[in-house]
Amino acid sequence: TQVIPKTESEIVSAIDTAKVRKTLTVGVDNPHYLFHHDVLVALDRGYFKEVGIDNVTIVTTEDPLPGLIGGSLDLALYDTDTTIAAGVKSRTQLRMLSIYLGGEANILGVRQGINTPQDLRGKTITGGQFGSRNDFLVRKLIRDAGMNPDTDVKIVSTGGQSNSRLQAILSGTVDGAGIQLRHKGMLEAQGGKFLLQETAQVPQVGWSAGKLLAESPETVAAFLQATLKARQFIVDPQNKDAVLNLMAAKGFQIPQEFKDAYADENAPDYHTRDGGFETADMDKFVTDQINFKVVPSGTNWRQWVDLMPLWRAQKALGLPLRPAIGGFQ
Amino acid sequence: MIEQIKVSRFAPFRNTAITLVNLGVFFVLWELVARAEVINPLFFPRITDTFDAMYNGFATGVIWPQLSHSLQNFLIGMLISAAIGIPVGLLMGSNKVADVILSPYVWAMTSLPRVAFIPLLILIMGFGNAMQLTIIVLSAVFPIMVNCMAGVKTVDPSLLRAGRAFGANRIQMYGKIILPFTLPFVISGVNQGIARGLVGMLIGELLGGGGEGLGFLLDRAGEQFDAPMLYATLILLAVMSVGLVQGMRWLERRAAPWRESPAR
Amino acid sequence: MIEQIKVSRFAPFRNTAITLVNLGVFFVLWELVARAEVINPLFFPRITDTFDAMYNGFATGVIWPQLSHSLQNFLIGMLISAAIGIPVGLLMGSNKVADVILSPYVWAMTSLPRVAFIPLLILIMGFGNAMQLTIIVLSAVFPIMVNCMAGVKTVDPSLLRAGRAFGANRIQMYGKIILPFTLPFVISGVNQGIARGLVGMLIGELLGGGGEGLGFLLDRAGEQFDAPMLYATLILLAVMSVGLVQGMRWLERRAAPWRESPAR
Amino acid sequence: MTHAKVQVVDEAIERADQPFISARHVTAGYENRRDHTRLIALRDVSLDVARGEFLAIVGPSGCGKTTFINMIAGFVQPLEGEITVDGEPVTGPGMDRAMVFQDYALLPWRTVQRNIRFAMENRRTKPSKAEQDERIRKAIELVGLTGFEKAYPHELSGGMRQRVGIARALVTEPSVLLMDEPFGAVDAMTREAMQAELEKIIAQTGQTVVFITHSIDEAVTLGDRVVVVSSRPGRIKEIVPVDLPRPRMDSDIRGSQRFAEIREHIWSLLQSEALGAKREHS
Amino acid sequence: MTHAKVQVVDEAIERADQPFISARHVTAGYENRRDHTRLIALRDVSLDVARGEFLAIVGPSGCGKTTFINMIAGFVQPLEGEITVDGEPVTGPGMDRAMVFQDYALLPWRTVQRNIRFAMENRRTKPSKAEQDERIRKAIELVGLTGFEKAYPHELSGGMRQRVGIARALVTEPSVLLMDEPFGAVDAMTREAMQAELEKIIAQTGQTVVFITHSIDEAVTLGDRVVVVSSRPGRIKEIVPVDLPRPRMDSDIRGSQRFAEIREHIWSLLQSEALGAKREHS
Ligand SMILES: Nc1ncnc2c1ncn2[C@@H]1O[C@H](COP(=O)(O)OP(=O)(O)OP(=O)(O)O)[C@@H](O)[C@H]1O
Ligand SMILES: Nc1ncnc2c1ncn2[C@@H]1O[C@H](COP(=O)(O)OP(=O)(O)OP(=O)(O)O)[C@@H](O)[C@H]1O
Ligand SMILES: [Mg+2]
Ligand SMILES: [Mg+2]
Repeated sequence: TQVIPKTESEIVSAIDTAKVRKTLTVGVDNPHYLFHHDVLVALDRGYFKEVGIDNVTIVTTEDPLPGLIGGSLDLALYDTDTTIAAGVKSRTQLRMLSIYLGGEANILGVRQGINTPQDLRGKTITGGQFGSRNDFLVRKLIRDAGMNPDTDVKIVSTGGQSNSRLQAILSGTVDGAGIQLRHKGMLEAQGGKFLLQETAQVPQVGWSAGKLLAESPETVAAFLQATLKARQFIVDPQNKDAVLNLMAAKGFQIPQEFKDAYADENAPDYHTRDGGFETADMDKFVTDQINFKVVPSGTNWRQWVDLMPLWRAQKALGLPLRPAIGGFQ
Repeated sequence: MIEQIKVSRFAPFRNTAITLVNLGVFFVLWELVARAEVINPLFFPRITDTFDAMYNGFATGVIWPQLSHSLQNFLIGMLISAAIGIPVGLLMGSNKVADVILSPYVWAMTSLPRVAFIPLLILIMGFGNAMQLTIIVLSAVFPIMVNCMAGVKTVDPSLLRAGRAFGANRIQMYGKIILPFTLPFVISGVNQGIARGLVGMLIGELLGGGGEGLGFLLDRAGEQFDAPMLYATLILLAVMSVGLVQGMRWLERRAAPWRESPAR
Repeated sequence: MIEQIKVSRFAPFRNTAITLVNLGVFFVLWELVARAEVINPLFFPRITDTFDAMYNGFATGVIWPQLSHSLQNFLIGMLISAAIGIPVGLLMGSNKVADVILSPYVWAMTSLPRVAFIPLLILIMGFGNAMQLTIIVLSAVFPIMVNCMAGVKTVDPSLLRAGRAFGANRIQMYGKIILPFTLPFVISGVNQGIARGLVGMLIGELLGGGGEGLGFLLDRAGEQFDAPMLYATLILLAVMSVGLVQGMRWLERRAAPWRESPAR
Repeated sequence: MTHAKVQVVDEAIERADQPFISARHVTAGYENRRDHTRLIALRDVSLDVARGEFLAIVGPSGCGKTTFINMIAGFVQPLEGEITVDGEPVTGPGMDRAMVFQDYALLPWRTVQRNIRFAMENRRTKPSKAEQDERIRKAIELVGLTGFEKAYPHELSGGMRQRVGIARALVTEPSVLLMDEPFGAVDAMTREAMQAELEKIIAQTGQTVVFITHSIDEAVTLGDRVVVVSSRPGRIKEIVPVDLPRPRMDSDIRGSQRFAEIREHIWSLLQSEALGAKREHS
Repeated sequence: MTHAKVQVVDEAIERADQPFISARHVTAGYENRRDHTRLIALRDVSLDVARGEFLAIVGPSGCGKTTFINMIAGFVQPLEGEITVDGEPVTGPGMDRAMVFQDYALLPWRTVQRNIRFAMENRRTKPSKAEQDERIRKAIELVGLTGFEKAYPHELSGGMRQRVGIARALVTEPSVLLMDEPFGAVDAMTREAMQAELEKIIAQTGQTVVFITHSIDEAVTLGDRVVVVSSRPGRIKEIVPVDLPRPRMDSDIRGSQRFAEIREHIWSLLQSEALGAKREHS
């Protein structure tokens, strides 16, 4: 059970580097450079050294949870809802620490020739696997556009991630699909466009930790502080080239379309700048996900987050505490 | 002189008995390991919970439609695979030129991951059952082919001569000499095909747009961290596969009683 | 009376010639289809672009480290698989009880999708090479096993008697009678193992977190919609598989010159 | 095929005095691809067999007898020379010739009955099912395997297997019977009984028989002529005509003076060839 | 194992007058699982073979000769009764007994040389490589296959294959030689030469031989006693002692009156059994 501080002054921002583990292995689920750059920038700019961490190894894996639970990963950047669910079901001390992607761009991309929502009637659309959140979101977009997703369009179930769905649009096997922001350029290059777009504050992806939190809370705090500091560097538009060059040097081949999306992707309402979130957004998100049966019903997400390390990092970087302490007492 | 012998009425059940004890022990061990939580229950549920999930799945009608969809597709896919794979494999085995020309493609297709072909397949065939069937066939047909091909090379040349001496034409040679001789290879190939076809079936159901079948069930269980349901589905798949394979072996025994010599 | 015969010096190259023409035609057709853009180039690049990507990949050192990582892992994995699969398979084939007890697990493991085991494996083994090797072995060992198992049943009982009559002990029986007799099954099993092991290797590299290997290359190419690179990787995989399989067939011919009877 | 047959019947009349089976300067051998050598099994063999003749072949083990009969059957092509049957060069097996194989070559997955049926079922114009059954029954009775119709080859003794092979060859009544040591694995008594049956059958059907045997007695008992082949590479050492009246089996001919003489003659011819299977290098 | 052997040697002296191989009320048969029947091949056979004796067995095809020799070899267990060799019940094959198989049972993946070596290489205490090579060379020469050391079985004629099987059995000089129609596929002359060799060898080594043959002449020429077996289910019809002096091969004994008498006697015994292989139902 976590100790919630009463006031900000109770929070110790300084890191006791003697208690910090020197090396860490962290997992991310996406090979896209956006999911690596906080850590790599922090490494490159020496932010980790400042807090006593010598090296951080990144493992890219579609599902970092077994690694996190098994102990081969110290921290993981992964879906908030899934992590909470895994925490509940695995009966381990798995906790969400901070939020990485706080905005959800719900986008329906369509192929060339579809210009208005009405053009979608009778067309084939996918949001991913039936019953998934993405599927739900696409249906919501259709509904919000004034159509009935069950009768006016034909929705099919597909596997894979956003890029599979983009592929499906480009190849013409579907006429529209829910896709990610970073695919905008590529879709437009092939004559398609973003037909429907909604953004919402959804704390969908963030850092989490398991054993490490119990064994060395100091290390967790140090990690968050260093990566959050890197985040401040990354979101400064002036540093775009420096970051992209660094990532290229690390072996990422970044297509022009992705480079062009840099500003959008790193916009504050999408790529959370302070690692925090609004409790109301989290309430809604978790409730949604309980409906999708991803999160077990009756889950109180507050038991599965540990915000102390985040608060310490925010305080150390001079950022306002978010979420506010008040919501947790 | 012929005597009637009595076979113990329980003899045929010996294997069943061993199997029951065997699986019993396995499941008990499973339960014990799961209860000890040596492995996190998120990834390794109790077998009791798993059977519970299976029972509920059937009781609430969640499983049956998916199972029946999968089973039907799978059987059709396997029939097509056998119908293509066996003759082509036998041909490749007996015809050097066919072998040299087809081999590279067959082996490439056998070893490339099926997932890599899905986008192309969807592109060409769209969503729907045809595409799922195609994946099953593409998965199962090559193992059958390569085993048949390997088998033909073992055919006793004496028997080929006997076949030719007694006027068997090309097709009769295949049907009456080569196929019976290679039967163990063919069956083993079909069994390998069953194994790979099942995986192909799952991939097709996962990526193929239908939102139906055991693959869909598996994916959803994974998504929802429903380990008991996930394992329940895996067990169903295993039962399906082992059942079909045993069926093939039974068929082989029926088709080749001459192999049951007392020497073994 | 023995005469020396002359074999045309070009005879051994006949197959090579056929293969070259064969692949040449294949690639030209590919190029034509791609140029006609019958299929979206995003999914079906020109073969010239593909070879370009491959050439560049090697020239810039992008491919080689990954290829070497994969190749090394794969060969080790295959050696382990053969070392386990062949003896266990032969045992299952000759020992009824071993068969009845192990069969369900072996067949279940042969047909369950390897992806399903990845979380459990990562949980237990963490990331790293051990885990990737394990996936390769888990993929390759069962096809080898089941083919060996099927093969043993075909061994000529006369030869088993000869073996026993001349004092072969159990191990010698396996090594000197059963294995040579079942060699075609074993080789075919290993070839099936190669095919499945390759897929296992990719899965391990894809999901195993190494960020290395052809699987990683494939994944990245897919992510970046780099169709030429994707197909270049697939071609490399195909070459790897076909090369290994041909190697096995060559080995089989060396090991079993007695099968090359002029009757065939 | 049917057309060709009609022709054969027509021409048969004209060619009655022509040899039915004819080998002209035939040399045969086997290539060894491992060390690029060729083993010559038979060298420059010329031989004619008349229609309806019973030709026995004797010779040391490994001298090329099976190779020769395989050439008539169409399994092996001569390296040099030509073999014709009824005027046509042999290019492959044909339904006019049936063979009893030295190694039996039974289909292990077929019962005795179905192995014998195999000889009939592949023809384009085949006897009715009832006719087939009847013929099979007779053939099985002939070789003394009644009661074993449904047994598989692996359930039979060596001699019983060999007899299935004989029944299979006899059941179609082919115009040429090629028999490669057909009675090698049966006991003396059964052998005699089967020799008698064979003699009776061919007296009725007028079949042409090429018969390899290791028993000089058998060769003399059954053959119109006995070909004595020398050690490898096999050459014809002598063709011994057997001028004994038929039927020979039921009579006392085998006790006769002439029989003993012929036998002695062949014996002495072979004497010099025995154990001559050493591999010669040329 | 070694211990047991020492014992055998010790006891051998005491047991010199005991039968070496002994069958007591042996019944043997094969189960047919398809129709749940059992075919009785041999019924109630009792027989003793003395140490160093040459026992020939003749009988109609399918009467159970191979089954009997397989029991001595330890491949087949009797349904009733017991077989002992040197006082020990036979429970499986042993290195004291070597067999020439009716179907040769050569390993197709081994050359002639390596097939013969197979008989020696599995022993715990085996001859040195040089000694092995020498023995193999001699055995190959003995059976007249010099020049074919490196040939594979499929490159040999039927008779040549059979001789490889003989060489393989002889090469280890086992105390019991079980020979199932060993000369069935070789020509008359080779057969004689090999009979002579065999007689010479066993005169030197004192081996005990159980020898199945279809040739009555051969049985009388080689055997100390000839067992005549009746049609299936095989029973011992008579055991005919052959009271002819040795060596028989090089002498004119086969032209002698006594030889002819014994031969006639066995012949008449068999006469009533010929083609008696009909399946009897009891
Ligand atoms: N398939 C083969 N490959 C190579 N050599 C062969 C093959 N078949 C036979 N030979 C060789 O050809 C020669 C003649 O063989 P063939 O079988 O014709 O002899 P045979 O007269 O029938 O002998 P036997 O009486 O022992 O059956 C032998 O030296 C044998 O080694
Ligand atoms: N494996 C088997 N399964 C069933 N029946 C068998 C088997 N082996 C032999 N028999 C039967 O047993 C009987 C005796 O066979 P066996 O081989 O002992 O005869 P044999 O005296 O050696 O004959 P031959 O002289 O023809 O070799 C035969 O009727 C045969 O059908
Ligand atoms: Mg021959
Ligand atoms: Mg026998």
